[in-house]
Amino acid sequence: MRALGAAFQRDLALMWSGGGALAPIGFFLGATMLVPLAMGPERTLLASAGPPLVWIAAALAVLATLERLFQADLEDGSLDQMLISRAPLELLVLAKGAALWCAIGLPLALAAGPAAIALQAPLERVPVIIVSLALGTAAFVGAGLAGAAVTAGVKRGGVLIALIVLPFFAPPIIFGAAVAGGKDVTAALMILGGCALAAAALGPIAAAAALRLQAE
Amino acid sequence: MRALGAAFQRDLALMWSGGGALAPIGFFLGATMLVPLAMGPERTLLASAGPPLVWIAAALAVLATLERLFQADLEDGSLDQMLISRAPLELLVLAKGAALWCAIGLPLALAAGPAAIALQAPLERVPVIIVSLALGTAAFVGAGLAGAAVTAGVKRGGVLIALIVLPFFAPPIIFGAAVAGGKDVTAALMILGGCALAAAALGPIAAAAALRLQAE
Amino acid sequence: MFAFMANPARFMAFSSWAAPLLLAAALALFAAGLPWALFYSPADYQQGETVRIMYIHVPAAWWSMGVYAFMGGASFVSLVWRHALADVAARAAAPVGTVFAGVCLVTGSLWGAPTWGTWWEWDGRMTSMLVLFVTYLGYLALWAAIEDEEKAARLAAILCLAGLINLPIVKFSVDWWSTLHQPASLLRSGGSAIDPAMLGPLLTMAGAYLALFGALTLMNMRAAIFRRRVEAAALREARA
Amino acid sequence: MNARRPFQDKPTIRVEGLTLVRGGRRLFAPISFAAGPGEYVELLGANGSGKTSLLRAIAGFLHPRAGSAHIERCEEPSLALHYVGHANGLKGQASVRAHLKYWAGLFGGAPSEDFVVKALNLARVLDAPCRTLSQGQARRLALARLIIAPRPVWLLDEPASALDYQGRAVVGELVEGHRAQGGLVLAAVHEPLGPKPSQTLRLAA
Amino acid sequence: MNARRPFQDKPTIRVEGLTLVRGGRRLFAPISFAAGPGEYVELLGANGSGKTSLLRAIAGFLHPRAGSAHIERCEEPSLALHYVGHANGLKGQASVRAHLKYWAGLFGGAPSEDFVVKALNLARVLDAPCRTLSQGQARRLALARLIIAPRPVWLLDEPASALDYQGRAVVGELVEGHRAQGGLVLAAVHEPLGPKPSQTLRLAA
Ligand code: HEM
Ligand SMILES: Nc1ncnc2c1ncn2[C@@H]1O[C@H](COP(=O)(O)OP(=O)(O)OP(=O)(O)O)[C@@H](O)[C@H]1O
Ligand SMILES: Nc1ncnc2c1ncn2[C@@H]1O[C@H](COP(=O)(O)OP(=O)(O)OP(=O)(O)O)[C@@H](O)[C@H]1O
Ligand SMILES: [Mg+2]
Ligand SMILES: [Mg+2]
Repeated sequence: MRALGAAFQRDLALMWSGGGALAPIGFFLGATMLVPLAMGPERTLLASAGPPLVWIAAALAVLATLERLFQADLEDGSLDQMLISRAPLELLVLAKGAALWCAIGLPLALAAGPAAIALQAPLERVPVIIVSLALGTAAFVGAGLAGAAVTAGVKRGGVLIALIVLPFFAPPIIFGAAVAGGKDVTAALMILGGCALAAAALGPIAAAAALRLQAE
Repeated sequence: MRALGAAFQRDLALMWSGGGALAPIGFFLGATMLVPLAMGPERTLLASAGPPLVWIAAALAVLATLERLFQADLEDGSLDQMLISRAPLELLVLAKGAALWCAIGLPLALAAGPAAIALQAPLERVPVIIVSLALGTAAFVGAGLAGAAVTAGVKRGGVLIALIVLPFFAPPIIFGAAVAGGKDVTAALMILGGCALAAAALGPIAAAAALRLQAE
Repeated sequence: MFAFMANPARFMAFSSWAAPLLLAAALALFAAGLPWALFYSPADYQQGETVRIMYIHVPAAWWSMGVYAFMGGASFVSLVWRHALADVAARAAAPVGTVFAGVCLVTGSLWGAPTWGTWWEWDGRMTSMLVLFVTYLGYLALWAAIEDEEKAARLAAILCLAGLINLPIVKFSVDWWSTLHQPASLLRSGGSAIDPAMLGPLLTMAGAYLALFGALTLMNMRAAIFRRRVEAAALREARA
Repeated sequence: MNARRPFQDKPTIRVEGLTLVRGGRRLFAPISFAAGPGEYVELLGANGSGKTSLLRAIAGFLHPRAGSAHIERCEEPSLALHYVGHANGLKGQASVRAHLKYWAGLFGGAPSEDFVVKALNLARVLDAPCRTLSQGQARRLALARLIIAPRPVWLLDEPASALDYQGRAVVGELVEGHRAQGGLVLAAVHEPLGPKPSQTLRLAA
Repeated sequence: MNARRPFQDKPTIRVEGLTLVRGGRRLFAPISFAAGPGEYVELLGANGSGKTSLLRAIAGFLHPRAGSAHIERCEEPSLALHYVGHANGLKGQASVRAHLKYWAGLFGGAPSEDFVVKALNLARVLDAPCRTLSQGQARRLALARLIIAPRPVWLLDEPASALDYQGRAVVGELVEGHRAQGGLVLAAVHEPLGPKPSQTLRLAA
């Protein structure tokens, strides 16, 4: 237990060190900014295409942080220490995931409000978009853990990871987009929660299994 | 001269090793596949929203590779060797950029054809989309070099880099989207070429200046 | 300017009276400008009372760009002449510029709600202002991410200069890409050129913003220098 | 100072007919040995002879192609060993103090911070990010794990690398102290650490 | 073997009143020294005393707060020196052979590959990715740069770290050979490399 607390604190601290929460939020604004730049300002188009794109931006923000998630631990030897520590690796990985979500997922969900407005989403739908993104990013992180662990040994694996995890990102994105699009919200939210739970539960287990092999 | 050739070859080889060019293409296709998922299959919507999104995907594919571009060289000591080598750092950085473009930009541009078609872009517009992406990714890489160099010392800088370079991605994306959208193509292409040239010329200089500081 | 500021001591002496003076000026100008703008200036015949937001909005827009230009200059000096105070100045100005840009964005969208019936429209000026805002965020984030002050200063300076090149390009491309934001002619649409009754308060407010910028920047610089001195002292003790 | 209390359990390393294969090549002829409480075993061998691989196999990171390598007679396997490898396991952004805190949590010991810091004289860099540590300072910090949490078995891979004269002396004392409380030390080295080894293993490719 | 041809220029390291500041702390009292052709200078000092920083200042990576550190009397400054630091400068994905090729291009020497490989006995791992090299093998590869391209000045930071007995002997020979052709070697070490130093600098914090 104490080990997990320590792991969580440390990971959170390490993740904040990269520009703090300013960075993910800025990235998010920047990415959503690209959308209309690319699509042109026609409101009708944006209004229908925009809100879902908030989700793509979120997915890519999480993606951007995955490559080094375990690779660094592998190279600098901290992974060895995690392996011989008191706590089971699965839980240590879970702690890392939690830290990642707090450092990236949560800020993203909050930043999604303004972004959605900028992409012409109706005001009243903003809160539900935020909630759905909080759930969605949790699902992303869960899947991301596994993907990052599997590719930890590969240098410049950034794109490779993307390849591997994008399929797992699809379900949350589909339902998340449904929420953002205002289609039957409650159902979609339920399913999103399901995805989040599943990913948070299975991701760490898969990741831990992969990491044990990486340590060879 | 020989030094540059060596640097280029090595960088290219290293970049291919990370999943090869298959990875960027796959990532790219993956990202463009996410779009219909997120926006639903309405053809009309896709037709107008699709091509621009090809550009967003391209921008983010380049982004995903920037974090480790110089950070690795800094940590493993190769940067020191670049500094004491025969060739001026600016040119070595340029070589790296060229390698990155060959490993990511070019494949992306080629992959853009199928992707654009998948997103309902009219066939006859595909070649010009490819050319514009080739130019645009060059501009992305140029700007990316500078961003990557400035943040080379920052661990977990992935999101930070994105935040820093996204504003520089705006102009190419705007004109690129114009091309994809079929607005006055030639003018846009000219300007894209200008952006590419400027980025390719100034990016390495800024990057080299930053790297000299990083070596301290 | 920078030549005069050559040594921190002289700067501290200068700023010790300049900062409060500017602050006072800012307060005075606001005290004059705000009521003038909000109550005694004519309402726009098209937009009615909402036009008064302009007096907050436009100066913010102008100076958010002005501040970045200033930072660009400071960064240039610090890179070329390795001038410590220039670093401090650029760093000190950044938050102010960020806030100005933020104010421009917020007031703009507040203004947009009644006039365009939307909080946000992807029009040229707005977009380029958003880009400027993101650029500011990036600059600050970079500073936040690098512990070693000297290194952070030089790297941020490089970034700032690059951004300086980029901004006009962005503005140009964005305008080319879409122009929906009313041109300067909007104010003329009343018939005459800018109605002096509007120009007066507008310029007053612009002056107020400028004074505020000067005051805040000087204060930030003083704070930064004090902090460095304290650290230096601490280190000397540690060594002794 | 709980790092100083003697161990209840009698740790033993038992290696039997161990064969390791790396990159398709068998590293060394099958090797067998056993080491018990209070022993200090020195592991010698040329570069590339397989010292690190052997240590990692005993730590359980590396799976033997044939034979076995185990740590026996420890009540709580997850509290059996410390591993100090070539890589120090430090994070460049985190301070020295942050690492001590993290390890205290992860391994569950907590001797007074200043003791650790004094023993390894890291006092001056206590709050510096590890990126800025000198090579030897980083190595000292890695060795701090040995003091922070008590473990019966220590697996050390060139523990004295990058250490100055005084640093090597400290390592020698740590090893002696550990033996004295019935601990077991297995160290891969290129020249002797100082303490007189109870066994010497020489790996020949 | 162009690495064996004597140098036309008479390399000199001149350090005058050098003061380095790191993390706000002055590393050592201002230091001055000069070393000329055929010299082997040993740089001693406790961990954290500033050996690496001094070498990096001479290499031009680190800017002195006061004083100066220069390499003089080299026709072509960009061909003046080799720097072998704590970090080996290897890429895990690239093979040993790829590194030799890259450096030959970057530094512009090209002795026969097998000579280099034999001298450092890396033959068996010639095509292995560097990720899989043992610590000592990686160090040997880093030292290969010294042989690949001739440079009048060598700055070596604990060149023998992680090397076995035979490896240290090789380093000793390399240094002797370099002196013999009028080269200049400045090496930071914790215990003597072997060759008798012409000067010894001791850094005290
Ligand atoms: C978030 C939304 C907005 C942003 C980011 C924004 C941005 C800007 C910027 C950057 C300027 C300075 C342009 C220059 O002088 O070169 C400006 C000026 C101005 N804006 Fe906005 N604006 C926004 C919304 C609005 C709205 C909704 C209105 C009125 C309906 C408006 C009216 C004006 C006027 C009248 C000026 C002065 C034009 C001039 O300088 O001659 N703005 N705005
Ligand atoms: N980038 C840096 N920023 C701040 N301080 C640094 C930095 N690099 C080194 N230092 C500090 O400077 C001092 C000297 O470091 P240096 O690496 O030169 O020592 P060294 O003599 O090489 O030690 P070692 O024998 O352990 O290699 C150390 O106290 C270290 O903490
Ligand atoms: N992950 C790996 N894959 C393939 N081969 C490996 C791997 N790791 C090590 N090797 C090879 O196994 C051999 C032994 O490596 P090991 O690190 O155990 O040697 P060592 O005795 O520790 O050497 P040193 O004294 O240099 O540290 C080396 O030839 C190395 O090339
Ligand atoms: Mg080893
Ligand atoms: Mg050193």
